[in-house]
Amino acid sequence: MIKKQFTFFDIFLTLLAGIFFTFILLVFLMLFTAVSAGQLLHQLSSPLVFASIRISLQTSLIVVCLTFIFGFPVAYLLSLKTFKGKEFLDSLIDLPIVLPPLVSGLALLILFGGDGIIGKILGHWDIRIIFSQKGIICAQLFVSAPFFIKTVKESISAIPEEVIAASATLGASSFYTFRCLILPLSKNGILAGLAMTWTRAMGEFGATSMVAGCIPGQTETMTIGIYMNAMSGNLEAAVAVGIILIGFSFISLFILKIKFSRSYGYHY
Amino acid sequence: MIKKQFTFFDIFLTLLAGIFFTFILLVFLMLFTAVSAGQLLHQLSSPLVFASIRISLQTSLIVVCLTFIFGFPVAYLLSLKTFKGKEFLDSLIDLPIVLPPLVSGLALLILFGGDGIIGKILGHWDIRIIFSQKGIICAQLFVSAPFFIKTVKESISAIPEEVIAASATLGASSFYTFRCLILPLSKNGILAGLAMTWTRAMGEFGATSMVAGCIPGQTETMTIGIYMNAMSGNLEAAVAVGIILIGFSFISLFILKIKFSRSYGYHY
Amino acid sequence: MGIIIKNIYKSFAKQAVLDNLSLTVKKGEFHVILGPSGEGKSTLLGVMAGLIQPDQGDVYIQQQRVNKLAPEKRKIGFVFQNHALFPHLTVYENTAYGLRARGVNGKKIKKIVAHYLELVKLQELHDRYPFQLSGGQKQRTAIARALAFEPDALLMDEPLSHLDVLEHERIRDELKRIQTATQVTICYVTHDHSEAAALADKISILHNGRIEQVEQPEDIFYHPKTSFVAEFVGANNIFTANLIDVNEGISRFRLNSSESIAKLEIEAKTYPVFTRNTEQKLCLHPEKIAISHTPNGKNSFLARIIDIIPQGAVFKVTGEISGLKLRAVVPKTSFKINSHTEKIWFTFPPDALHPLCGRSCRAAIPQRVCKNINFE
Amino acid sequence: MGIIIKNIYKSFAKQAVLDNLSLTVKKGEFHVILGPSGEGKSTLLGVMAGLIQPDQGDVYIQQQRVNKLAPEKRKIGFVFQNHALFPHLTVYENTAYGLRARGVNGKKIKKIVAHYLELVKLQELHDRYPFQLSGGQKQRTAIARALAFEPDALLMDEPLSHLDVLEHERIRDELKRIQTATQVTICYVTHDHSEAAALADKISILHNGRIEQVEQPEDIFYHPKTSFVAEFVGANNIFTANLIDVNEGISRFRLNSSESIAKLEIEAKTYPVFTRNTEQKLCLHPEKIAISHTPNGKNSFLARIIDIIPQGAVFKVTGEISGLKLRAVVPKTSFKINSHTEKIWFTFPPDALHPLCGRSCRAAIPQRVCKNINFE
Repeated sequence: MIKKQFTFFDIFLTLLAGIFFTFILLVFLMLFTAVSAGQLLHQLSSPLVFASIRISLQTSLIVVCLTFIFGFPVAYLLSLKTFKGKEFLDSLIDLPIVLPPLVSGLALLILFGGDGIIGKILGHWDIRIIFSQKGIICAQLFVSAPFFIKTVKESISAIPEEVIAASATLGASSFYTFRCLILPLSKNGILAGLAMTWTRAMGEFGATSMVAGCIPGQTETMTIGIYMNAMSGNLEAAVAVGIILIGFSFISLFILKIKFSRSYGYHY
Repeated sequence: MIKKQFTFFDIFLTLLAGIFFTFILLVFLMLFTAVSAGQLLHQLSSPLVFASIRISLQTSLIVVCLTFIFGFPVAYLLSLKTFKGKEFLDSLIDLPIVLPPLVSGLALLILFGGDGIIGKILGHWDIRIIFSQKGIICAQLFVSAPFFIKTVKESISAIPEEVIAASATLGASSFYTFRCLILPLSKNGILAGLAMTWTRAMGEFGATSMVAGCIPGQTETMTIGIYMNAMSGNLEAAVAVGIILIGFSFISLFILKIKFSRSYGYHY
Repeated sequence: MGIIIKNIYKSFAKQAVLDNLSLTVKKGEFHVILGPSGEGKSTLLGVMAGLIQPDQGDVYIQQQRVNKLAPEKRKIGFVFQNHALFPHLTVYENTAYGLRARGVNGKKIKKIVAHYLELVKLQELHDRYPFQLSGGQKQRTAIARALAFEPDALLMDEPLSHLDVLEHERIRDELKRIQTATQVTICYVTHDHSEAAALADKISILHNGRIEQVEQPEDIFYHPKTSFVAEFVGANNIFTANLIDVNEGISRFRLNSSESIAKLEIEAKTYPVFTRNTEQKLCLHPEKIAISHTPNGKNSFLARIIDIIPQGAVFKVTGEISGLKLRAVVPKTSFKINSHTEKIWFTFPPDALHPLCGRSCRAAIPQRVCKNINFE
Repeated sequence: MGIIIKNIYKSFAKQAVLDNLSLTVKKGEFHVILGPSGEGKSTLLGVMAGLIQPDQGDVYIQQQRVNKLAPEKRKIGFVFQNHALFPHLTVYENTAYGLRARGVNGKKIKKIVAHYLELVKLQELHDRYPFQLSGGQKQRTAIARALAFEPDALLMDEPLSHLDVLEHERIRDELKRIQTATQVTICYVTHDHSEAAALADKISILHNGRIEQVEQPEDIFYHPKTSFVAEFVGANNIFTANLIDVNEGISRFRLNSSESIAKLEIEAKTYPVFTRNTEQKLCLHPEKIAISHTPNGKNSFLARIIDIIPQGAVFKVTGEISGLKLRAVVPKTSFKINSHTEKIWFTFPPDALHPLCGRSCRAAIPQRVCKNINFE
């Protein structure tokens, strides 16, 4: 478009937008001014902080694996098959996204608790989910898998119907089509979905804190660590862990951006 | 497609998907079995529960208004204007989505705290943000406004370039184009975005709990109430508030579905 | 024995798209299904390929009933409007896809693919990806891919509609050459009658969910049997007239008053279907009208010129004879334009006119009855 | 004085799209810019309308320099390829949009909109929404909308390319009628030469970012000046030959060996540009070749028939004369097909040939030099 003088209307909008951007930027920068590099290193050398990083990585990576194993079939069926009740199952996937994580955590607590349906059954074999890393994994899986499913579903649905029909008319079985067409064409969506799931699992607090409690060195994830430290007034420790967590998020965001920029354009 | 016998591959995928769906459905149903209708009513008549609902509604509705006032200009500028640094501002909007809410809350705590940049300034006029409803509003705005912005941005970007160019060649000023073209065509996106923001603000826990503390009757929102009750072993009260919260989420989800199903197809 | 479609019904959202449609595509034939957009041409191809399940009716391929057969078991090649190439595979790999999926061994694949890439003249581009190809090259790849596994028939869904004018013509001629070389059975769908004329051995006109006329191109264009076919293929001078006299094989008609102010009379060769006192629709192809500065025998009328459009080697001239519009297509060589000419003589021989089936054909009478009327 | 474009440059991603392009569209003229897809035709329209800022150069509308003027200040109507109707407004409201935006009063709007809806024959559909319209009706609405505020000129970007064949022809004829009725200046962009032939008062050929030839349709089609124009408009018999003799206004040429095995000799009317010992490109329009069963004077060659394609009122016949391919377009009336005919005589008069500018024209010499060569 031809560049033109900004109208009053444009200036008004720019002003409002400017206030908002300043707010977001200020909040973000605040984290990095609150703690010096020396303090940061000092905090990181504490065994409790180190343990919480280990627990977070451990649980979230298991969650990523489980998400792929259970989530991919869901995305595949929802995007390519037609069957009765498909719309219902589709809404079911939205449920963990719409529910506040805290409420999801509460429901998990009841389900796996000593009096819960599954809690009772597992109790017979002496398996405890609540206040253990297994509980953390369940909570994170529940809360973050839908993001993976939605991303992959979208990326499979983006493959034009004719392309899949072409594969069938060329004599490809549904497994051959899956292996040689669906999988390579949705690869980027899968990777992006996994990155999102991982970030979400690492940063999850509401559901995790409900199910896991906070046994230092055992169920204290990074987010729980931040909360505990902040509540007990140890802001420096909280910020130090927060910065590490942001670091992980950014790495994952970076992968996501790269992967999505290289996706296929079907209408070339 | 012609219906055909399910292959082994399809059965395998269906099995995995089935496990996942059962898990989600079980967790959700758990909430409604944990408390009877009588207990639910009893809990709701408690003045503290009632107060937390009032606080949640009050703060979240203010957040929705502020989101529209500040968020719409941002979405408008990012989707229609080209300027230097646009990509940077675009990523800045992703920041509150990528950051764990807990970490955002921590940053807000530092910013508005007695020693924070803004906290100090506001302190001179005796304005307290931390541990007040103002803090809750700031936290929810930071965390949920980006969802509105992204939805509206997408819905404005979906208006084909030629349609906007057509308006210009017909002699419409940028304000006329805004009022008679952009606004009516992005109406559904705006409503959907507001519904999402509201749901998110109501269900927010991490950032809110950091900034607000939990002063019953003053800063105890529904989510904070759930956490406090669950932690102190009062599961019934927690579930009761949780069910109300779910009710609100579903109303909002319903609005969202209806609005999005009626959006314009540009490539008719 | 090619493809046989018997009494197919298919509705979407309670709207009948294919309505008791039957069709035979013979082995080795280039069969074009011609019809307006959105009248179920693609649906028909989908039914043949097994991509769409008809509500009722049978599909036979090479004399085998394939109603329950999945598309991957049918040995039918399909070329889509949007080519539908696999974006992550090269031209070579796209072409080899059908062979690999069938487990053909590597050495044989190499030979077959090379052969078909040569046929469509893409040998040199074998390692390009679809996004690196022009529209025409993409469509060539799609053709090679569909031919490579040596299907029983090739279905093509408006494969040229997204190409620009130059590529359109080039690929069209290539396609005709490829069909002549391979003798593959082709069932080709289009809404463009000049495309159909250039390609078809046989043309079926699809309208309102059924086949309205099946014939060789010449017959479709110069002897359409219904008003719809006549309008659609451009034989768009249609008169409603009453027989007033028959004399030595020549019938005299008077045009209905709705057509022109003066009650014009025209002469036509007599057909067995002509009867007195019933309205008869007559069709006159624009190419059968001659134009001259002086009257020229029977059926010669002085017309006011409304419009002259040059089009390649011909002029499309529209003239008006007391309210009746006549459209003529005349070679440029036979007619000198002159901006001062206001009136000119339109002439057509009696045997240029032929009767149309009338309104009733399409609506109620099944297709067969209409076909059996003895026209000539 | 219409629209004047002077020395416009525009690149995208360092790729020059418009390269020192100049063009004059006279007031009241139907000016068609014809060129292949993706060669900057839309960019050129965008520059005229103010939607795209050129890197360099000037745009004048009605003698006013408008380089810095925003599109909404230019009084230029624009009809887009995808019609770009406002989906939330009715046909009436779409048409009224430009008037309302300009603050015209309600009563006047009603009158003007009614007038233009009548012009495009949409009075009855005035309260329909775009999604309820056919492709042709949408494009009519877009035309009414662009005309309603009485712009200085109307720019049209391939407005017919998304219509099906029947609607295409109908809207094209309507458009010509509307332009004749309103005398509005139209600058129309297309890649389809038959569309250009039917519509244009004047045609500009756009190629490689500049205008290669500007002339009336007849001259563009029968006297293309460069190989590119010749190929593009279908005058696709191009010979490379050397002058061997000049005699009484007739020049004898010998074809280069790259064209045919036997060194054929042809005779052409003499043009001033002909010189001995330099290669000359000669162009022969397919419509100027006659076909006969016996030789017929000068430039008569016996050709083996390669291909015959029927197309409306003509046949496109391709023949081969010892390696040289000749394409002829002959009226069906002048030529009886016979499947047994294998060889036939191709004849063209010496004045059917004319010289092309040669390769150098497009590459280095600016447009003006090429235009000044005295052809006739």
